Amino acid sequence: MSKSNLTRRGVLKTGTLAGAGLAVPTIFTSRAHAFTNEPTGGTVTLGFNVPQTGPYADEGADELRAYELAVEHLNGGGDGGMLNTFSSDALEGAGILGNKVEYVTGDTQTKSDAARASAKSMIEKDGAIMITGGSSSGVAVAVQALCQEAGVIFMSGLTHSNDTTGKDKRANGFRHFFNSYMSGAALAPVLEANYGSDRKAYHLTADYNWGYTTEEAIVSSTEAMGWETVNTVKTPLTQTDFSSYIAPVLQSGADVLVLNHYGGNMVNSLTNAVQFGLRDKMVNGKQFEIVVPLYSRLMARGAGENVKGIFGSTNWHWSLTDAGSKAFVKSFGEKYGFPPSQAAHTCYVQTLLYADAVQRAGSFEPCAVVEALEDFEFDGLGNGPTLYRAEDHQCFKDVLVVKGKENPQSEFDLLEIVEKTPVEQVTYAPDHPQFSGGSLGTCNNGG
Amino acid sequence: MGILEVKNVNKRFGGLQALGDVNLSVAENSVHAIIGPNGAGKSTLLNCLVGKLIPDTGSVMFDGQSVLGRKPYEINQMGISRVFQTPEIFGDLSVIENMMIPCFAKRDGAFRMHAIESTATEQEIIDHAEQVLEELNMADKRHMQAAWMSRGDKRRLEIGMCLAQDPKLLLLDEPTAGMARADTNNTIDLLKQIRDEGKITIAIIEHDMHVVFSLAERITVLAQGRPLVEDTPENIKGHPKVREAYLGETA
Amino acid sequence: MDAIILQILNGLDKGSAYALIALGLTLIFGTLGVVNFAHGALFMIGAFCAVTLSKLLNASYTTIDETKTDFLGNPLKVETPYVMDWFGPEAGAAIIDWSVPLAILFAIPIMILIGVIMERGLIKHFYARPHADQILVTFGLAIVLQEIIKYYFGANPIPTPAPDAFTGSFDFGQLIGFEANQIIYPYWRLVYFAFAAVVIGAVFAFLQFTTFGMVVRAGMSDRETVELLGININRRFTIMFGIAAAVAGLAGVMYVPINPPNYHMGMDFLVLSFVVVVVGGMGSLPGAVFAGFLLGILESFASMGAVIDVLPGINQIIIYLVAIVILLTRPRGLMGRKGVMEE
Amino acid sequence: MLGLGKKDTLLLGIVAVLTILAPFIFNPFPVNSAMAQFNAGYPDLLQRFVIFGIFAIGYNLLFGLTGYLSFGHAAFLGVGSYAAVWMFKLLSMNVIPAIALSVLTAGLFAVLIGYISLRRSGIYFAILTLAFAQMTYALAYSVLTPITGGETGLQLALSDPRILDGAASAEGNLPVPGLFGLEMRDSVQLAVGDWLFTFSAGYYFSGLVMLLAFYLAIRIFRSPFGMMLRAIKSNQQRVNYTGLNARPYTLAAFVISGMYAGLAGGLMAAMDPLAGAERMYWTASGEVVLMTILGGVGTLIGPVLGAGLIKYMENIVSKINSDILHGWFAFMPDGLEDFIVSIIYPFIGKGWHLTLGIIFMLVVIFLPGGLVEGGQRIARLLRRRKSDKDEDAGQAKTEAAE
Repeated sequence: MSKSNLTRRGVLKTGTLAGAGLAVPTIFTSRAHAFTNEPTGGTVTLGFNVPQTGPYADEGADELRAYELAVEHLNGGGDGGMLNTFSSDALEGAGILGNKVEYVTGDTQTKSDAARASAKSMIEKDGAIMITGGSSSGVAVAVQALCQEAGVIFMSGLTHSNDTTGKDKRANGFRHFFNSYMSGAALAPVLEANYGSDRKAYHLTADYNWGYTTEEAIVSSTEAMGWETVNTVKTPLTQTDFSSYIAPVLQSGADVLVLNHYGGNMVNSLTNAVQFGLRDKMVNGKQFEIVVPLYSRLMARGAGENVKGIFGSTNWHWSLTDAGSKAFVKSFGEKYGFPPSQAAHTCYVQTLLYADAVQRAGSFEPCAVVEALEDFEFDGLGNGPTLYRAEDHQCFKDVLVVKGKENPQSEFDLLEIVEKTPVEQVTYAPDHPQFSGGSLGTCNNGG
Repeated sequence: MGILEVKNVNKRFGGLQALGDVNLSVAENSVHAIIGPNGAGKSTLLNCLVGKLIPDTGSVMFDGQSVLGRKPYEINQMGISRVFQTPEIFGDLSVIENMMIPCFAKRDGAFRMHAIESTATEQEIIDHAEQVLEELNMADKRHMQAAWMSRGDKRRLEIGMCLAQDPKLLLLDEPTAGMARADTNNTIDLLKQIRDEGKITIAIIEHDMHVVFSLAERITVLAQGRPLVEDTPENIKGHPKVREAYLGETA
Repeated sequence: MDAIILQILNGLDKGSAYALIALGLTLIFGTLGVVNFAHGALFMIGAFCAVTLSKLLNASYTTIDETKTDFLGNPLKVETPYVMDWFGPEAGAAIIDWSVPLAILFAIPIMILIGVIMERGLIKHFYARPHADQILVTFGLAIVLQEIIKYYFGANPIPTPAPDAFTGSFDFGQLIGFEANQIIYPYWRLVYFAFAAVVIGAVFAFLQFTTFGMVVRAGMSDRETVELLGININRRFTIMFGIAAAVAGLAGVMYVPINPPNYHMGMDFLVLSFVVVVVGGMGSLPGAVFAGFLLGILESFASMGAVIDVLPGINQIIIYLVAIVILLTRPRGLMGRKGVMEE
Repeated sequence: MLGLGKKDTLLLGIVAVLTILAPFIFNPFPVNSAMAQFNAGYPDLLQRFVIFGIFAIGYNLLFGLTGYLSFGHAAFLGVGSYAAVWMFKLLSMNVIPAIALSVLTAGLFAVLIGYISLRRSGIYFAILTLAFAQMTYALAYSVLTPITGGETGLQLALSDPRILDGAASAEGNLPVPGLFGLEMRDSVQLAVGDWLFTFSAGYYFSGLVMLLAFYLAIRIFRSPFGMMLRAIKSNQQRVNYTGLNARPYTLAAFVISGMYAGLAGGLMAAMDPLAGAERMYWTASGEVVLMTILGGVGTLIGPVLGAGLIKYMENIVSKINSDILHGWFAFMPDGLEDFIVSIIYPFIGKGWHLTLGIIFMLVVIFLPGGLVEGGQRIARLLRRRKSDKDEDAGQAKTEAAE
């Protein structure tokens, strides 16, 4: 009995060896490819790199939902969402260039190292041709640089720092989300209209790159309309209790507090500021006000009632009533039961934009895609007419100024749109000082 | 002039005079015992000798040099080895390794960065360690982990580790405390053997009179931090002051 | 002057959170000799007790309001909490409003239970193991606990406000003769400070004046003797672990209105509270409390604009700097006993 | 051989063979099979295995030998990375000077921190190292942004001077770290049937460095110096009273281990020229403790195994999403499939931290010697079974002879 068993195993072994011999090992260097991860076999793989652990995990989960929805729509499933409202009609719901869209996911942990490791594994192991996602500028800049080196396209997710399309811009990277400069430019007129041009502002700023660029943008645009900046104080990223930073605000004689914070920092500093009763105070004969330059609905939820009446800016909001937004909210809401966040929106749109560019270019080759995206004008994706500027790969579109809603009807109904600042007001020259340094370089096909 | 000279040493802990004007002279190659009831200051004195405590006043000279202000390892390098009340050995290491470490310390001094050489090629060290183990009749245990040995064997090993350094002075702090009778006798035999070779000075602090009287050549009695008497064992035995100090305490 | 008073106030407040956590840590270390890295997780679980109670009180049934629509254009679903039905809208709303203080009652038994289970189920087996093993196993436990909380509550912070009566702030400066708006202070933070003082006082009184406490204190200094006296010190130590867990939990419950809780708040506090314990001196209860307040106040001062201008980044590192200086000049911390944790 | 004993030579040989064959060993599944998800033989992860292996080997030289629990070792890794990237920016894209500088910088940094921290032991030492590392992290993330790049990390730019490599340019692509013309990202692929294997220059370079580091660690373990360190761990009192000054020994161990961390950091930058502050955060220091303990503290090979396990979980297990799970269990009836997926799902993908925490606790509770102890137990079990069998076989033979 045991003998026959042995024999059979022996046969199997020889069989494998012979098979390997027949297959003739094909040795080639990776340079033999026309470009990195050229799709073969009728499918194309996209890499969705979002925070799944760590403090931004919920935002990452929402991004992932949007990506799954986008893939469904690209492959012709569901109701098609924004494909029906998109001004370009290159996409037909039959995948990309006839290739079925598949995807892999990874965890950035909101750490540049982990994000790069995850992106690399998608590129090297899973053959992803495009990487997208992320929930912070540190990660976006790090992964964008990686994609440039590897020769794949990077369509950034939520990243608001000027640097992403400023000093750290890359030819293979594209940003649909708006940035600190735009927030400042959009907010300033609304703040002037509501709070007047004679105000004294006190800034609390998260002590890292994004905080610096946001502070700079808000300070310069508010000072341009006549506000005075009383003080700017940096707060550590790991700070949880902001009381010792907020308490001195009133002593300084300021009548506006600007919180250049995001995520958990924003939730805590805003909660603390309201706790200290700043908004009930009258200073210099005026009502004391708080401003949060970058709003995120997911995070605003964490601050609860404290957001009421507070101005900020956002890239997109589900209550927009244009056809594109309505179509997206409908398909997202029907699939998941609640409205999408701005992070979900930008991720969905980025995926569509990439697919469309490939379709129009007729090739997955990164340089061809870059060419198709540069100076591409489109509409119907929720932000009105939009331009992907060639000089810095930044999208230019209207910016929403929002306010915490006084009487929310549901747990999602936290913000109301105050103003749609037109694109002309937030456009800047590519060599604007806040974006200086760095260069795109040339697109990289890898290979 | 003895090899160890303690002069007018005082040590106070807060309100407690732990040592008061202690004078002690230990002759070279003799066995000198320090006895006294609990709280007499024996351990404090010992700690002053090895650098763990610094006396408030007075001097401690060893081999013509002051030990005061020196760290324990420096004092050891001067030639004083110490045996603890509970055996202090390297429990995680094997017996032979335990023995090699003092050999290295003897040869290489307090620190030497020999990080690339293999211990396996340090033949002279190994030979020396093996030889000491032979003398202790422990050669068969050389690869045993030291922590797993009996208490008596640990004590033997610890004394052996001190001997491996060829110290000039061996300090023993109650070497048989808490030991079974058989182990105590083994230890006494070992110490007698060392004494009879006559190459090392031994200072011993002890509670157990049996041990003291079978080993010591001179005895100092401490009471309440002060030296009471110093004499030969025979004279100490019948000394009235000693009886008084030990009343109800004699082992 | 007013700026300094203000920062002392802030420091007291921050310090009371540090002191409460450090007190529990020290109780566990002093009685059981265990270094508990999961202590931050206990603080976090306490906070989520408050969240859970608030969610329970808000448990609702759904009715459909045909007159309004939701974001998809469907009729709006209106949720009404059951308590509003049971106690009437006003009393119901008041109960929900007071959910955080109510959570104290809810959290005490839960935290004691968790503490006892932890001690009997896990820590007990680590008394004889090296401190490094204790640190590591409790560190692993902390990761597991926080991931479980994240699985059920998500990663985002969850707003859990204080009762309406305690929102807002009062002008402390005017009270002591300064101009208006110079020194303002939120009511809830005063409540937190008072609460911390009561809890700390209660723990000390308990240890000082009860026989139970006396035995435990005796056990802290000499475990063997107490055991020789035939007292079952183990059972008492288990209870002490439960109490320490409850202290950490209560610190967490009352903390939620100050900052909305999230799953990693325990880890945020953990490193800090260890620094506090070490600065105070391992195993010293008064040391832990004192160091908690000291570091809280120093941290507040370091965040003053005038200080940062002179020493940029000092607010980032002050706590660690203090820890280093104290450990180098006073090796056993401010009030530590000799020889603790040095093997 | 090589100045090693027989057993150590064998161990080194096995590790060397495994390192060389790793691209095969970690890619056991054909590219298009469902199991391809578990393949780990791609360059980036293989590089991480060996780099974190070096980090953990070095950490073990301190913690495993002397018993000093440092909670701030990631700082040296971070400092090493920064040094390497600065070298790329200023001098040359050659990895040799970059790595040399990272080892040196980390070493100097370790002398400073070690000299102060080693004045205390036990948990006080742990807190001191933690405090230093946290300070380094906090400053690197914020006020030192001009040197460290802050949040976005220190990166190469087209306009960097790179004195040895020639003039900077504003156009084109960033240069790639290399070794005298061999680019670290170069790779060769081998397709055998459905299998695809990638051999990357960067991996083999790091692998070689790891083997050297491993070899050096064996030598240190077996040296008188290593013996002194173990003696310090076992009984510091006895060390002092044996005429040995423990301080320089522990400081030397601390610095060597810091240099290993710097080497790992430099290699990380060489494989991927970016250095971020968060690789110095205290949880990163905690991670290397986890690696060492998981693998087996104080053993030679343990830390490498632990590093491999954690990096595997971080990169492979975390990528399994619910879609993939549903794909695996698609053959089951719908209800059962959903049920199974809902049970497994919390532990994989985004739940990988939970699994890691549980594994870690189980190891600390039941296997204080880590995976190495686990392996030894299994080996002992097998040996016992085998010897039983041999006995049986012997008996059978005797019977046959009769």
